[in-house]
Amino acid sequence: MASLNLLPLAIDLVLALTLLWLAWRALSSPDLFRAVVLFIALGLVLGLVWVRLDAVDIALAEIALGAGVTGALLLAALAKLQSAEAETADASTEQEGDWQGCSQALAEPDAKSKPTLTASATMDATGSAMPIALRILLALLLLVPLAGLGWVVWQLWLPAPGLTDLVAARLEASGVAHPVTAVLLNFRGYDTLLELAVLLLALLGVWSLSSAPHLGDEEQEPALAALSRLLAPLMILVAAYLVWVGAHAPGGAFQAGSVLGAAGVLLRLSGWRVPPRATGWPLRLVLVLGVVVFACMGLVVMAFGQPLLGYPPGWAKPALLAIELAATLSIGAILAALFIGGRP
Amino acid sequence: MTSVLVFALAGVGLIVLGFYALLVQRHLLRKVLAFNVISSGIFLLLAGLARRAPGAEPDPVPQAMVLTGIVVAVAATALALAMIQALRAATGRTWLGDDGDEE
Amino acid sequence: MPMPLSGAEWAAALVFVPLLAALACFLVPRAANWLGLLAATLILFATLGLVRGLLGDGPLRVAVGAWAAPLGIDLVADGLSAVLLLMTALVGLGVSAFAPAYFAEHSEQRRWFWPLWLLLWTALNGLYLAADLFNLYVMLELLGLSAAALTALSGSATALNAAMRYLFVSLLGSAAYLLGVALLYHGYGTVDMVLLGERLEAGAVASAALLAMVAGLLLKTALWPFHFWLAPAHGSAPAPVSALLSALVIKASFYLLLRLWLALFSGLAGLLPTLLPELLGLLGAAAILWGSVQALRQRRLKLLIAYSTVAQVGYLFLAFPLTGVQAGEIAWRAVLYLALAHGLAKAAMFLSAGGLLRFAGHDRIADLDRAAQRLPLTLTAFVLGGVSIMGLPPSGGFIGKWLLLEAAFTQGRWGLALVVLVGGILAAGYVFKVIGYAFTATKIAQEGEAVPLAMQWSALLLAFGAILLGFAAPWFWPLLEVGAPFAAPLAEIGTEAIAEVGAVSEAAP
Amino acid sequence: MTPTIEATMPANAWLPLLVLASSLLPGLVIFFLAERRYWTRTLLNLTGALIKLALVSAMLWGVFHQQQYEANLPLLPGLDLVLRVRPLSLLFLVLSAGLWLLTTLYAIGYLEDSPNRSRFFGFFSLCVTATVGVAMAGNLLTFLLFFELLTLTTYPLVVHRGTEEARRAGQVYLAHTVIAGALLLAGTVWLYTLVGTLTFATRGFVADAVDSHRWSLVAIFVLLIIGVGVKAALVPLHSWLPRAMVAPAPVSALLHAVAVVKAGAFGIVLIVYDVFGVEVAAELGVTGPLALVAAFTILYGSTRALFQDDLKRRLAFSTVSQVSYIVLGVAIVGPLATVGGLVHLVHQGVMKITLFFCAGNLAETLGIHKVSEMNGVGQRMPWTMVAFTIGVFGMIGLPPMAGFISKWYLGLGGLEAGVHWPLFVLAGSSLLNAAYFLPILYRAWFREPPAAWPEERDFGAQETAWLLLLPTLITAALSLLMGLFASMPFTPLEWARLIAEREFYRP
Amino acid sequence: MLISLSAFFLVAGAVFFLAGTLGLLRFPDVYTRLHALTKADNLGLGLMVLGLMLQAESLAAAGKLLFIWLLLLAASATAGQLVASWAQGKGIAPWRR
Repeated sequence: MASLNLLPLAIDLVLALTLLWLAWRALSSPDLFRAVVLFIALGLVLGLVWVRLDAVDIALAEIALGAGVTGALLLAALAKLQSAEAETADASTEQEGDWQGCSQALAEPDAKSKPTLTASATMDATGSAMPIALRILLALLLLVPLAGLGWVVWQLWLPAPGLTDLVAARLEASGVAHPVTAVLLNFRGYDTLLELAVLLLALLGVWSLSSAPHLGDEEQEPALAALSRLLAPLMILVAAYLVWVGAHAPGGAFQAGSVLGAAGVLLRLSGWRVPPRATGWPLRLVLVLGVVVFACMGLVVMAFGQPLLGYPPGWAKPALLAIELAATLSIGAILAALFIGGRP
Repeated sequence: MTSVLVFALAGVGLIVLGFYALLVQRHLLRKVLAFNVISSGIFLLLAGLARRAPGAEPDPVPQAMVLTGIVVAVAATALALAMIQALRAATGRTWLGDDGDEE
Repeated sequence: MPMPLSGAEWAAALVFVPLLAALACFLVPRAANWLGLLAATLILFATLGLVRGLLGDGPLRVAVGAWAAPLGIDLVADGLSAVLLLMTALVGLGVSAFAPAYFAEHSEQRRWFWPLWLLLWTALNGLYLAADLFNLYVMLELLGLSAAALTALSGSATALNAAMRYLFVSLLGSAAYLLGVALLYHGYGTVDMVLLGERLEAGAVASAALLAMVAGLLLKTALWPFHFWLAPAHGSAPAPVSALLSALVIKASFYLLLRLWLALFSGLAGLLPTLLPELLGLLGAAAILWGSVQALRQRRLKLLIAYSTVAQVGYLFLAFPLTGVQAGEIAWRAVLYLALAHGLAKAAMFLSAGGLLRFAGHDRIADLDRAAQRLPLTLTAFVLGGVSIMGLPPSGGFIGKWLLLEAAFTQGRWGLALVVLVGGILAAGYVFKVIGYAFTATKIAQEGEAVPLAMQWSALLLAFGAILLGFAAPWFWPLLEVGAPFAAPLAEIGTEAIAEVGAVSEAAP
Repeated sequence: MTPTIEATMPANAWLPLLVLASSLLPGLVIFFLAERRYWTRTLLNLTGALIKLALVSAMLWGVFHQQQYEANLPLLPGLDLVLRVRPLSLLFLVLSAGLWLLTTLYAIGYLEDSPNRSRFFGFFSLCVTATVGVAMAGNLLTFLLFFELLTLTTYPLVVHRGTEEARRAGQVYLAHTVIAGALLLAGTVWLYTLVGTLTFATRGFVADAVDSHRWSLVAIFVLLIIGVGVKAALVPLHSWLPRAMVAPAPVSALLHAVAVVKAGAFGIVLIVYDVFGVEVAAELGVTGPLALVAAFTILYGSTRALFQDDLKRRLAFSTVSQVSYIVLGVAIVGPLATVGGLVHLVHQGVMKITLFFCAGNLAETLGIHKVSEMNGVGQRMPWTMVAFTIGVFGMIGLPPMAGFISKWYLGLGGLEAGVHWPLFVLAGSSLLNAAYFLPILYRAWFREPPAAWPEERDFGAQETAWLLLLPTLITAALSLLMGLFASMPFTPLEWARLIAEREFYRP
Repeated sequence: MLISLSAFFLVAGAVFFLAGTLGLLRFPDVYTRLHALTKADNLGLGLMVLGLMLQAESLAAAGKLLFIWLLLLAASATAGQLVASWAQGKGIAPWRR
């Protein structure tokens, strides 16, 4: 039996070490493109870790949002920085026959003066502003919080009172059968409402930066167009499924929203545009719909003598469903808009 | 559940690693990566320890919090990336400059 | 007159009015000015309603949703929150009145200013009402992101650089705070402040959480030596944004620190909770001296005001070592009053700097060129704000300084008293440095651009507010007493309320 | 604790408030007046000044008949803003109200056609508001409040000219007064934490703490005296005063005779008599050193005045010297010295303002700023120089001028208290006064006038504008009359006696 | 029986993945690397899906697995095509010995 218990532990150890190794590589790689790819890999491994921790909701979110959306955002940002770089660098850089070569130029901020540089020189320019001695000192200093936090975690080892039982006891009244969704939308719905606001805020922030460039209009790839025609409806279907399944199993508005956002991005990449008529208030309406519906639901119940965001038992289920649908739509639109960047 | 401890400790490692990189790295994109690594470490700590009670269901409350946290981190990342691009467009730099007058 | 709405409803309005107004401003940019002003007025109204309720019925504690803590999220309001809400409402209204005229020539900036600012307001109000540590985290993030986006609003290279740094600082601060929340949850099984206050015990978990949270919040509050990001950010943002950042945003993280300290950590035994106040006091003293000297050295008006904020943040932390047995309550009141006065005064100063900047096209102090003649209202606003910052009577700053000195002298903390006095003298130095140049003529006589009266008067009224605070102290004491935030831990104030809400939620299913 | 002004406020509470309002409100309104609204502004100024004078006179009558005037406004827990009119307050009040009226008249004439008059008169009114506030302060907190307000409102007057020199003078002025203000605040708060009250009381309110906190009280005394001593221009805290001469003449007149310097001296009176109580202060051993500082200031100021060619600077050092007579009178423990010090508060004000008015007339009419330019000016401007001569005789202390009365009582007071050295100080100072003033008179009356004055303005048949001459003559006449009729009721001397009798030495 | 068959498919899939990864690391240019990624990995994934389908609890679950594989085929084919055409657009010549 002992060996059987050790195997999962060994897997977990390997996973944990992989996490740390990937993180280290992602943060120290001299090549930015590689760093981003390693970071995405880190997100995927984290997804596995979440599965190992029985947190399937988080695993889904991690892969869809943490690795997927963040990764896509990072890559898009990199591409935009790169294209800006290519303009300034006079595009005369010798291209190596290597897919890493292209990212080298953007890893090198001083490309204007020094168009070609070896990886080690790149490291100096982009790496750290700190002298090595200071870095070592910092690393040594950081051993203190490392050890301290580790020790505290060790102290937390004994199970403490959580809220598992309380959630289970009130699950019935929450309107959904899946505990995480119940917490997210009902017990701590106030947080989720504000979290939606944060997401919208990020988009407002991005749009307020006037100089943020649009995603470039690349030439059409027929294969991509074909794939997106195939995938887009499917993704919408998947998103709907995720919303629906969220009521009793892992899934929900955020995961669904990110799938929807991905669909939007894909459509956009394959040449589809939001019709100009709809880029004004109709688009904005879609963007704010989630927060508006959520907030109004929360306020409307007050008129019926309920507390803020307190849904009467019978009404909880439809209310939450409406909120989730609106939220999914908004999240999808916001994520796609974030990826595309620039103002409509 | 020893593996919970392993992951929680890995989370601590990620936090410290990310913090180090946030201070040491100059390129803003790397700082964004570092911030995301820190967040992931905290999430591991927060939701990882929710699995402590052996055999029982994991505590859904920290899980929901982590979900919220992930969304917030995505939002922050998006804003940071857009700001990097704007800074790049305005100054040609992808790292933080001194605070002197640049106009 | 019977109360039209209950406390819970006022509290809900305080969060939802700015939130929905932000969305409305985003949806209909053309009406943003009016929507924003309407929202600002409504918020002030709601704040007054809440304050009235608090004075009548005592501290407020309501559950959001049908779920009381620990399962759900609770909102609380006591004297401490009420004072900060009131400050936010007043400054917010002032800035909202200033903004339309200021942004009249920058319609693109205006378009984003309103939704971002109203979201910032949502975060501020939500933060002052929150009793749930994780909810506070979400509020902090909402606050930090909107503040950073607002900082970058002008789009200048300096502003973008400062905003970028501010964003990272803010994110790192929230992350550290969240780490503390994670540790506390797993140590004690709840994120509700009241319950945590009851359960918390001295030990490794509490100490680590305390350290992480304090470090994160100090970073956000820009206490020396974490002040490095503040001056460029506050100095390069558009004037109304600078006013918001300096007057309000800094206070939010300070409030949270104070609240955590009062509700959770101050009662703990052990070395760390004993040493920390002394350390904070020391850093505060350093901030006062350093910030003031830096302010004196600045050549540009907005940077001068920004460094003055660095110094004024220091005052807020001087109270921590003064809250021993004797006169502890006085020190807290002093700090709260200082925070309140600083909010109004600093907003007035930044807004008047915005007026001078509009008029002259620059903010070089030595070239102000007879601003005293040409913009008397704006300069008066600056001076009156400065009077409060210096702590001269009669002003809110004076009352705060007096109480702080009283606490320091009562406890024989001569060093702290000296720092308070020296800080006041230095503040006079940098305020009058500006005023002196405003009376003299420069070599290049400038013909300035007209400054709309709305800009001048909103600054002036805020400054009057800071001065009038000097006479309003007796009105504030009863409000501060509500819930006795400084006397008893939060845990004791709401137990009845919890019992009630608990009963409700028992009955609900 | 109901934080409202008590509903049953007696009618007498309104008078102190009205006295404040009579200059505060016109001041605030004047700020918003356009430059060209000359008559509105003048009307407001004079109405305010006249109303104030009337109110003060009414209270003078009332206090003489043992009426109480008091207004309260809660400011801090346990600490109110208190305006209380006592005989001592009235001494200063009458001085301020009377001289404000005259200075306003003078300033209207002096600043004719110069820019920023609305700003000037606005701050001028606020400045007087602060001064009467200082006069009516019922506790140390109120005193502190108005004292600091005085700093704030005089600063714009000092830098009014808007030149670089004015800016620097303003900086020096502020550096002194702000640091002093901080010390005053420190002393006040410290005192409050020791004794738990700040309300001025006859014979002081710190007696209970003497045994337990002797050295703390000494330290507080030093803090408070330095705090107010800067404005009273005690050496070595005086250096702002000569520099502030860059301000327009009415401002100098106001600073020296009524507002700033006098508020400082008044503050010393309050601290010694009403905070510590003169017996307690003597017991603490702090009056002796204070007297020495005052004596040194008297001699130092006079000596420095000898070497000033600039007329206003010479007058400024004379002020440094003369104000310390008041301090000396306070620091010598005895009723007669008290009377001498207090009466000098008024006498010095009236005489010094005369001299400054004259200096202003000379500068405005003939462009004369230096003593060396005053040859034969008596022929060109006889009335002005008659006033100047009266003022100078008063300063030297010749009988029957007002200054003689002061010095007489001071000397008697010293003898009564059993100390003789004040006599020598007074004698020495009088000699020095003569030494720096009489040459001016000689030049003005007996030297030949130059062919052309530095910058002459033509006023037709008159020697100068009547608005400049009238106040000068009135104050000159007053300083003569106050000496001549010193023993009549309601003269400064009689009132000072009343104060000494009622407040300080009642067994 | 079903278990061991499933295990066989899984192991076989893993072997193909390993080969694909080796190819990615060792092949000399972008086209040959694409070759390793798309062909070997897709086959490896297919085998794994097959192995997992044998263990699936229901037909629906098995269908989902198959569906995932099909989607991935389409995606990797498109991605491969995109990368290759991008490389060609950059003028990167195929590797020759």
